[in-house]
Amino acid sequence: MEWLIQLRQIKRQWIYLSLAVLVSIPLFFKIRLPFFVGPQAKGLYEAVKDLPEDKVVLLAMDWGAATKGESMWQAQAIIEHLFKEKKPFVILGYDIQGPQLSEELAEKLAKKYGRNYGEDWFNVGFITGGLPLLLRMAKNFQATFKQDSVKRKPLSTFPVARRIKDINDIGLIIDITGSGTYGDWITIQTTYKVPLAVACTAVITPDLYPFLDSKQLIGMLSGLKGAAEYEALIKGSHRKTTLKMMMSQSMAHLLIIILIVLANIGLYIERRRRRSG
Amino acid sequence: MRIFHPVKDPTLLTVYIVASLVGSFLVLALMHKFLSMRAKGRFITALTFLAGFFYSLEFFLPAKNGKNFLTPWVEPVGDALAVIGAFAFPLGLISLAVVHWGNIRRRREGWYFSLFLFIAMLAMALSAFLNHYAHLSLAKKIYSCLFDGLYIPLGVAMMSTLAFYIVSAAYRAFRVTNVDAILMMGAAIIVMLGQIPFGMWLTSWLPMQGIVSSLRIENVSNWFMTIVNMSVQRAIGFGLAVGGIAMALRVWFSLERGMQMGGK
Amino acid sequence: MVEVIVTWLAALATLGIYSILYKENPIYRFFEHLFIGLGLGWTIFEVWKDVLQPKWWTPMVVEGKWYWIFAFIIGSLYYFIFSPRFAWMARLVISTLMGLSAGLVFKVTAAIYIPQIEASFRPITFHPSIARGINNLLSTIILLCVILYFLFTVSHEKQPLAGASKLGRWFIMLGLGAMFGSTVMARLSLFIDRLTFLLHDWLKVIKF
Amino acid sequence: MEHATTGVAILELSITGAILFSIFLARGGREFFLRKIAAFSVIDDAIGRAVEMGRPILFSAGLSGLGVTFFQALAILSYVVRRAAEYGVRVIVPLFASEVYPLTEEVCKEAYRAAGRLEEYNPSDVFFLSNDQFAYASGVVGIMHRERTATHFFLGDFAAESLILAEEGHSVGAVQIAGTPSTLQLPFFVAACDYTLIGEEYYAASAYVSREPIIVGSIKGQDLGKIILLLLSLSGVIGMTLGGKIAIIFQNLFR
Repeated sequence: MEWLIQLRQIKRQWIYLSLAVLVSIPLFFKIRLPFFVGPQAKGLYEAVKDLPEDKVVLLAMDWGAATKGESMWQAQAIIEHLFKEKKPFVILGYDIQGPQLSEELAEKLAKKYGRNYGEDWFNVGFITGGLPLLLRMAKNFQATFKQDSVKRKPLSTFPVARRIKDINDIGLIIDITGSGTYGDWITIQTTYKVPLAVACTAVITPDLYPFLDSKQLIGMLSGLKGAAEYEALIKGSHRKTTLKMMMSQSMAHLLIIILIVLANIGLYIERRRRRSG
Repeated sequence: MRIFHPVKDPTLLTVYIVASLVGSFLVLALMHKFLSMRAKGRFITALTFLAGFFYSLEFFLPAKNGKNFLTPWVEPVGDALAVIGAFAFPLGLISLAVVHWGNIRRRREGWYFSLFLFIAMLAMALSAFLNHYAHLSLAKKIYSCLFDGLYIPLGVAMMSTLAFYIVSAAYRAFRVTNVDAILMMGAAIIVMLGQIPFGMWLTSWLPMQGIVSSLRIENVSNWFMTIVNMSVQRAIGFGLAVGGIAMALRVWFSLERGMQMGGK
Repeated sequence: MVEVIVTWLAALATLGIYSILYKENPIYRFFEHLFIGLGLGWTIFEVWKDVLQPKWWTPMVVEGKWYWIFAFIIGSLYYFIFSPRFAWMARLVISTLMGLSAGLVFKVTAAIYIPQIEASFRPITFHPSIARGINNLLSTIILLCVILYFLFTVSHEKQPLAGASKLGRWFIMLGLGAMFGSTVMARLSLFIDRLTFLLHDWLKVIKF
Repeated sequence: MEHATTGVAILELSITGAILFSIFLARGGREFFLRKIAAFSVIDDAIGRAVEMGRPILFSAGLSGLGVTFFQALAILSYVVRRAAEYGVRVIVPLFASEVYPLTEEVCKEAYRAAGRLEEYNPSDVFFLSNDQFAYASGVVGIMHRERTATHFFLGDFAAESLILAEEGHSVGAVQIAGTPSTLQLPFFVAACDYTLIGEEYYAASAYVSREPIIVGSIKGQDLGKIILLLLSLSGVIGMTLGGKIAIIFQNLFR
C-alpha cells in the first residue's frame, strides 16, 4: 500500500521522462488509438466535393513560419484534395510567407497528380489593403491583380485565372490562418453568400464556434487534429505522418489524465489511512 | 513655425545642434543651482500631471474627420518615446555588464559563463552589423550560424519545455482537495478530452443532432470554452478595465507613495 | 555545409536547454548565458537598425531636422540616475514618461474592453433556438456573479452577496480549468515539433 | 477606435469621476472597509520566510513595459523592498524592458531610503536581463537555481513563459505569489503558484499592502466603476431582450 501513497509524489523527472518516451513511441511504431473524424472536417470535405464545375476555390494563406507546425499540414491536405478532385483554385494571403510556402507545397504535390501551374491553379501572392481590397476583388477580380506572383505575368495568360471575373465565379473560400484574419472573409461571406470554411490553429478554435453555430462557416479544421482528420478523409499522402503526430498528442493527453487519477488515488488512500490510523 | 524647418546646409546644422546642446546645458545648470530640492520636486510632479493630458485629451477631444489639434503630434511623440527608450537601452546594458563584469573580475564561481555571455554578444552584434551593412560573406555565414543555428532554436527549445511543465503542473494542481481544485480539474479534463480524437471517440455513439448531441464531449468542451470561459474572461476584463484606469489616475496625480518622483 | 552546422548547433542547443528538466547544470548554464548574450547582441543591432537610425539619426543628420538632438539630450538625462546630486534630472525624464503612458490608458481600455461590453448585450430570447436563450441567460448570470466576486469594499459575509460571490469564484475556476485544458494541445505540439526535428532532421532515424 | 465616441467618453469619464470622487472622500478622512483577500495577507509571511532562511527574494515583473501594469508591479516592489531592507534581505529584480530600468532603480533606492538603510543598497540587485521573452525566462530560471531564492513574486504582464517561471520556481522550493492582468496566464499561475491575485485583485494590491487611505479610496472608486459596468451590461441584456428600437439603441451605444 505504501507505494500507492507515493503515487501523489512522483518526482517530476520521471514524469518528464515518461512524457518524452510516450510522445516518441507513435513516431517509431504503428500505434492505433481510436481515431474519429469530426463533423466540421467533413463539412469542408463535402463542400470541396460538391463544388460546381464552373466555379473556382479561393485559398487565403494567412499563415507564416510561426504557425507552420499546424497551418502547413492543413494547407498541404487541402491542396492535395483539390488536386485529387481536379478543382481549380487561386492562392493569395495577408501574410508575406503564406502564399510562398503554399506555392512550394503545391508544386511538390502537382508532380504527383500531374497538375500544371496556370491550368489547375495560380497564385497572386501577398496582398495588402485588407477588406477594401477584398471588396474590390469581389467586384472585378482581373483589375485588382495586375500579375501573378510566380511567373510575374498578367492574369490573362493563365486559363484558370481567366475564369474568375468576379466573386460569382468563386464557389468556395478556405482561410488557412494563424491569427484573426477570418473576420474579413466572414464579411465577404455575409455580403456575397459565398460558402466559407476556416482552417485555424488550435488556439483560435473557440472564437470560431459562434460562426459555425450561425452557419456562416460550413466547415473548420482545428489545429493539427483538423489536418490529420482531413488527411484521413482524402486518404492523402501525409495521412500517416499527421496521424502519428495526433497519436503522440493523444498519448500525452492520456498521460496527463492518468497522472491526475493516480495522484488522487494516492491522496484518497493516504487520507483514509490518516482517518482510520 | 519657421524655426523648426529642416536645415540642409551641414555647417548651419551643426551650429543649431551645438546651440541646442549648450542651451539645454545652461538651462539645466541654472535649474540645478537656483531651484531648491522642494521646488524641483514640485516641478517634476507638475510635469507628470501635464504629461498625462497629452494622450487622454487627444483621445477624448472631438475629432473632425479623424483629427483634432493634438492628433498630428501622436506619431512624432510616439517616435520620440521610442528613441528616448532606445537611449535607455545602453543604460540597461551597462547594468547587466556591471553584474557580469563583477563576476569575471572577482573570479566568482562560474565567472567564465559571464565571459561567454560577452563573447556571444559581441559576436552576434558584429556579425549582424557586418552582414547587414558591409555584406561580407564570412559575416553572413557566422551570422547564419549564430542566428539560425543558435538564437532561434534556443528560443523554440525553451518554449517547447512548456509541454513538460504543463504536465507536471496539471499533475500537482488537479487534486481533489477543495472545491476550487475540483472544478478546475473537471473543466480541464473535459476540454482536454474534447480535443483529442480518442476523447471524441468516447462519445461518438451519441447522435449528431438533437438535444442529446449536446452531451458529445466536443460539444460539452466547446460549451465550456464559448459560454463559461468567455463570460468569466469578460467579467475579469471589466474589472481590469476599471483597475487599469484607477492605477493610471493614481500615477497621473502622483498618489502612489513609492513612485513619487517629485518626492513627498 | 552551413546547413549541416546549423542543424547540429540547433540540436545541441535544444538538448542543452532540455537538460534543465533534469536539474540545473553547467551545460544549461552555458546555453543560458549564450542565449542572453546572443539576444543582447541582436538587440544592439536591432535598436540601431530599426529605431535609432531611421527615427533619429537619419532625420537629424540627413534630413536636417536639427531639433531631434533634444531626444538625445532627454535620453542622456537617464544617465544621471546614479549621482545623488543630479538624480533629479533623471527623475524629470522618468516622471514625464510615466505621466504620458498613464494618459494612454483611456485609449487602450476603450480599444480592448468596449467591444467586450457591447458583446455582453445578449438577448435572452428562446424563440429562434432554446439553447441560445439558455446560454445567453447563463453567461449573463456568470458575468453578474464574477463581477460581484471582485467587489473589495463590501463585506462578503452577508447573503445574497456571499452566495453570488462564491458562485462567481466557482465559475472563475471552471473558466480557468477550461482555458488550461484548451492550451495543452498547443504546448504539446511545440515539443512534438522539436522531437520530429531531432529525430527526422538531425538523427534521421524516422522518415515521413 | 482612434477617438472616443460620445458613448465611450461618457462611460470612461463617469468611471474616472467615481474614482476621483472616492479619492476626494478618502482625502477628507472617510474610512472604507476592505474585505480580506488571502494572497495579500501572505505577502508579509512570504518576506518573513526569506528572512528566516537568509536567502534572497526574486521579483519579476514579466514582460511589462512602461505602462499601468508595470506601475502597479512597482508599487508592490517598493513595499517588498522596503520590508526586506528592514531585515537585510536582498531583492533580485531582473528586468525585461530596458526602458523601465531607470524607474525601477530609482524606486528600489527610495525604498531603501524609506527603510533608513540607504547605505546598504546594492544597485546591482536591479538589472536589465534580456528583452527576448524566452532568453529572459531562461535567465530568471538560472538565477532561481543559483541564488537559491526563497520567495518569488511574479507581478506584471506575462505571456507563455509564465509557466516556465512558476514550475521551475516550485522545483526550487520557493513560496510563490503571482498576479497578472494577462488572463490567459491565470490558469498556469493558479495551478503552479502558492497564491495568485486574480484579475482586478492585481490592481487592488497596493491598497491592501500600503493601507493608505487615498489608495483605499481609489479601490472604492474601482468598485463603483464595476457597478457602473455591471448595470450597463444588465440594461443592455434587458434592452436586447425587449428588442425593437431599444435594442437598436444599445447596439449603437458606442458607435
